Amino acid sequence: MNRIYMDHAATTPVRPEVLEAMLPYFNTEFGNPSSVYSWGRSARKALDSARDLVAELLGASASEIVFTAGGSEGANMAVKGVAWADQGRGKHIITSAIEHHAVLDTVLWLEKQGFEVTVLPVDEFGSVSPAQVREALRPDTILVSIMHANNEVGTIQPISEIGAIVREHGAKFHTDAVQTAGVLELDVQALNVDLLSISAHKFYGPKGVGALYVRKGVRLHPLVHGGAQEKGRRAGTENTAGIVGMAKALELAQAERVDENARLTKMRDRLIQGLQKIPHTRVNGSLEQRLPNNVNVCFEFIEGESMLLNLDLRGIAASSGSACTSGSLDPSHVLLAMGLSHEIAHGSLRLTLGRDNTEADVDVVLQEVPGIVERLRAMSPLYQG
Amino acid sequence: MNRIYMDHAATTPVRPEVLEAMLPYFNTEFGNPSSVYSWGRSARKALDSARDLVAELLGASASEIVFTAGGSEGANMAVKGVAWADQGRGKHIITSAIEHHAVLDTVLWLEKQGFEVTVLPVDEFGSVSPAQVREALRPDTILVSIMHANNEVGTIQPISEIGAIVREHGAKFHTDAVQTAGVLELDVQALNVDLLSISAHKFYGPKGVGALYVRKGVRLHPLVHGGAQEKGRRAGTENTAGIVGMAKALELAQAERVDENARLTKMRDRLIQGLQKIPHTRVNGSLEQRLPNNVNVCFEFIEGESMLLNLDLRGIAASSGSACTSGSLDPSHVLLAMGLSHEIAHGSLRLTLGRDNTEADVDVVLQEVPGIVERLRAMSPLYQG
Amino acid sequence: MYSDKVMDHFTNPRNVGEIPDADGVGEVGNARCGDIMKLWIKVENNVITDIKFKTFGCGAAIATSSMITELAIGKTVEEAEQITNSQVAEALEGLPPVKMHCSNLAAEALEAAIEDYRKRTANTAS
Amino acid sequence: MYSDKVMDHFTNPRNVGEIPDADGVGEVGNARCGDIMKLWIKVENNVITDIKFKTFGCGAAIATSSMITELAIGKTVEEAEQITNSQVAEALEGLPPVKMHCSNLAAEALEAAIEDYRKRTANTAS
Ligand SMILES: Cc1ncc(COP(=O)(O)O)c(C=O)c1O
Ligand SMILES: Cc1ncc(COP(=O)(O)O)c(C=O)c1O
Repeated sequence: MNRIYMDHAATTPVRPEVLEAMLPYFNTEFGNPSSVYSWGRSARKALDSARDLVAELLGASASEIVFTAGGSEGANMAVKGVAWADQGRGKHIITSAIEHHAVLDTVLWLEKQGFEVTVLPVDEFGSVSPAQVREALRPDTILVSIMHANNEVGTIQPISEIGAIVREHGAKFHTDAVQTAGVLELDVQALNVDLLSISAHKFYGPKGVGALYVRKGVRLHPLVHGGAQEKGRRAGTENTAGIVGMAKALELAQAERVDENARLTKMRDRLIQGLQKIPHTRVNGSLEQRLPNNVNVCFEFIEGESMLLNLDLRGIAASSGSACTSGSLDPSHVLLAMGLSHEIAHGSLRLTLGRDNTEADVDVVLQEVPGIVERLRAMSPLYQG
Repeated sequence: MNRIYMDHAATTPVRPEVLEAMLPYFNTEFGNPSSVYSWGRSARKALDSARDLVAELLGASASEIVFTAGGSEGANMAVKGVAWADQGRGKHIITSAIEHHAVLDTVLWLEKQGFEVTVLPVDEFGSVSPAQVREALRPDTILVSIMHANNEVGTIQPISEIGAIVREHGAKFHTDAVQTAGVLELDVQALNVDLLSISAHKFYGPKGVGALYVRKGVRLHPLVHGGAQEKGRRAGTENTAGIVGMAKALELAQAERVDENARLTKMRDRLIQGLQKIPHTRVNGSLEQRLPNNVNVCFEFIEGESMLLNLDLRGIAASSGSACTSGSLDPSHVLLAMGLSHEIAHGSLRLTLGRDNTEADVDVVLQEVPGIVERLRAMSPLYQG
Repeated sequence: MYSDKVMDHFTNPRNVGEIPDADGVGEVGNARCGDIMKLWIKVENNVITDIKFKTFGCGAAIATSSMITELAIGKTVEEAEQITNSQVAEALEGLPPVKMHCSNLAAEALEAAIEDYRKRTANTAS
Repeated sequence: MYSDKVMDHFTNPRNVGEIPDADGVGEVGNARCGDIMKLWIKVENNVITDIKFKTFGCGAAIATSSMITELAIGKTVEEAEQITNSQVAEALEGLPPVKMHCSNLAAEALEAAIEDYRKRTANTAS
């Protein structure tokens, strides 16, 4: 059976070029970058080049890049780091209802520790409104965290506009760009952000490595205290191989993104159009402000996991809600925030395209899904035929 | 020039067997372990096996193992995690003056956030005394963190004894076992610890991955909030390749450690004896309770970095103080805590042996060091001949 | 994640459907939790002679529904009532911990159907 | 980490040693910070004709000591006084940021030696 992977928003395979770039740093150039001797110095050089490259790709300068262990750490570091550093100025934080749990749970934890939190609602397409951000800002607001594009429904947020509003007010602005790195143009100047987090495994780099952009002058308490690595902003012996891999992966993705996005958008739209032909189907998210690889639909009367299992039996890897929360009993907080009922939110299917997908894969999916939906509906006590 | 690496306490190369075990998880078995489809399930299986293996090697059960991004994160997670979870019971924390900065800086940060901290002194050999721990315990003590063996001078602490005292009192006990994993027997039951942190790159595993043992029933606030990974104790898509590599590396190290330690101890003792012949030389740390691979000496009247550079020019990689703090202007806090003067502490040399070292390497080092010391002393205004 | 037995019942669920002239019908769960089970039973001489289900839910919910119909058919009402959720889980060669609640649900659906049957017979008897 | 020039001056430091009958001696730094520099100068007709140093310190400390002796020799006392730490760092083709203070130290040591020389000549003059 030909296996089709359509869950690139969950994770991506490491590209061969990336793995090749990483290999020397496992056991040849393995030195600790903090050491003075030659092994250490060559590791340091690799780190420096990777930092320069990532900085350049984000429109930042090298000293503004902090390497992390992934998107969750980056978001935690940004949100907690600013909250702790600026709590003398105020204790109010603004975020949105459709953030990834890495931001949402962090903010809710801070709320329990004495911060005040405003969670902004979204419209039916999953968009945060800049006007609502403006209204929510208070004199004691120190931080706003709004994601660049949503991982479930693919809606792209008006980050640049929100950033300008937040800057005018004087609070710090973080965006979780985990889903957009390597896909959209990421220019921290144009985006008007103070902090931006990315995760390598979402753009064909290795798992367990990421980066946080921290604008010069933005104060941050470290999440991980200890050694002087990353200018004291994040302790721990640097994952040289992973960092080198991330830089390479981001470079490749940014170089190819325009052509690749065109290819993905075509497949995405064909999938959306094809799936919409199934009765009682709803497309989730914005059709205009949408990631080029994201398809998210709800088939009424059926539940997501049973659909995924059926797809898996046919060799198709997809997701329902986000992979991180699967295993939980709650339906997607994103779909609920967009106003869907629990019943419908439970029946979501997310297909996220990537480098390895072809139009033939789209054909297979469009061929398989209607039968699965029909079969599950026939089994559903909610479906009246 | 034949290069000799004698800085295994800073980091180690990834063993070929370990790299081989990791490779499939970069681009074949690359799925997100949280996903339901087959790619995700095989990643999940690999994670589960790695967790079982690490648990078994530590005498723990699988649910007590949390995967981290390294030793610093593990220490931060243990110390902050318990502090936040137990602050309702008390706000007093005990640690020692010779801890790695990952513990020390974390505790000092918590102090600024309103916790009370006792930093225990050590004796001239760098040992923490169980009696002093007992005296320092107060009704509001919630956590004690004492490292298993020191990374600079190699002194092994009486963890089991300290653990029994802390347990009797009812506080939680964390040990930073980053330097002992793969070297000493690590049995969390025998050690009487509640939390124990390790880091893969110190035992021939990859950088950027580690594990934290958390005894069943010990409550912990997460350091990284977000997804449900690691049973909600540490969010972030799992670094499957790294975790698989760590488990393999620990397994190999534990299997070989008795023979390897005998080999290393012989080389270590020959180095210590040989270097002691240089006049005005002091051996740091305990000669009895010492890691089998650690040599640490101070040559009076000269400074460490200039010695390291000279050694590097002769192809020998060594360290002075710890790699993490090199670049800083302060001498080792460990040597100062052991009562050395600033002047002498600046002149320390650490040689840490490993798998790739041979007796021939020891010969080269013993041949090169005396000349370097002599040359630098001739240049030193402190040396009177 | 799921045992072969679960996957077997998931891919080939036994006794799917409705019984229009059922003697008892039970429905448990709600869309909020993501699982709804509906069970129809036919009872003759106190023995469950036919049983059908419809389920909205995850793989485990479908498999436990299917399994409980197999366990219940041919049993007396009293015997069927004794079927516990752990028996359902066991018969499926185990369920992942997060899915154990689904076996609960199946047992409850059967109970509800039997209760409905009892109520109906009590009504006709009186 | 270090430029080739730094490594050159570190491995082959110029003018190491003492001048027993020096006209001025300067010592700066302390063991606490890990750097101590001592500089001896010989002055003839207001020109620095000989200069020697001894340094306890890191690679940068040794290289900056060596470099400042090269920069100072042959210069008049007034010219030598004008040597700034950034000139020392520049002459070494740069220093890592954490090591910039070492070039400070070298300039200060030369200043101290010149001051000592001035004091001595003032004493003999009076
Ligand atoms: C004793 C000790 N604890 C903690 C650490 C930190 O480990 P990592 O660099 O993997 O974060 C180290 C090594 O740097 C160490 O030697
Ligand atoms: C939008 C978003 N933010 C954060 C994360 C967390 O990234 P990681 O799993 O690398 O920690 C993810 C992916 O899981 C994501 O999609």
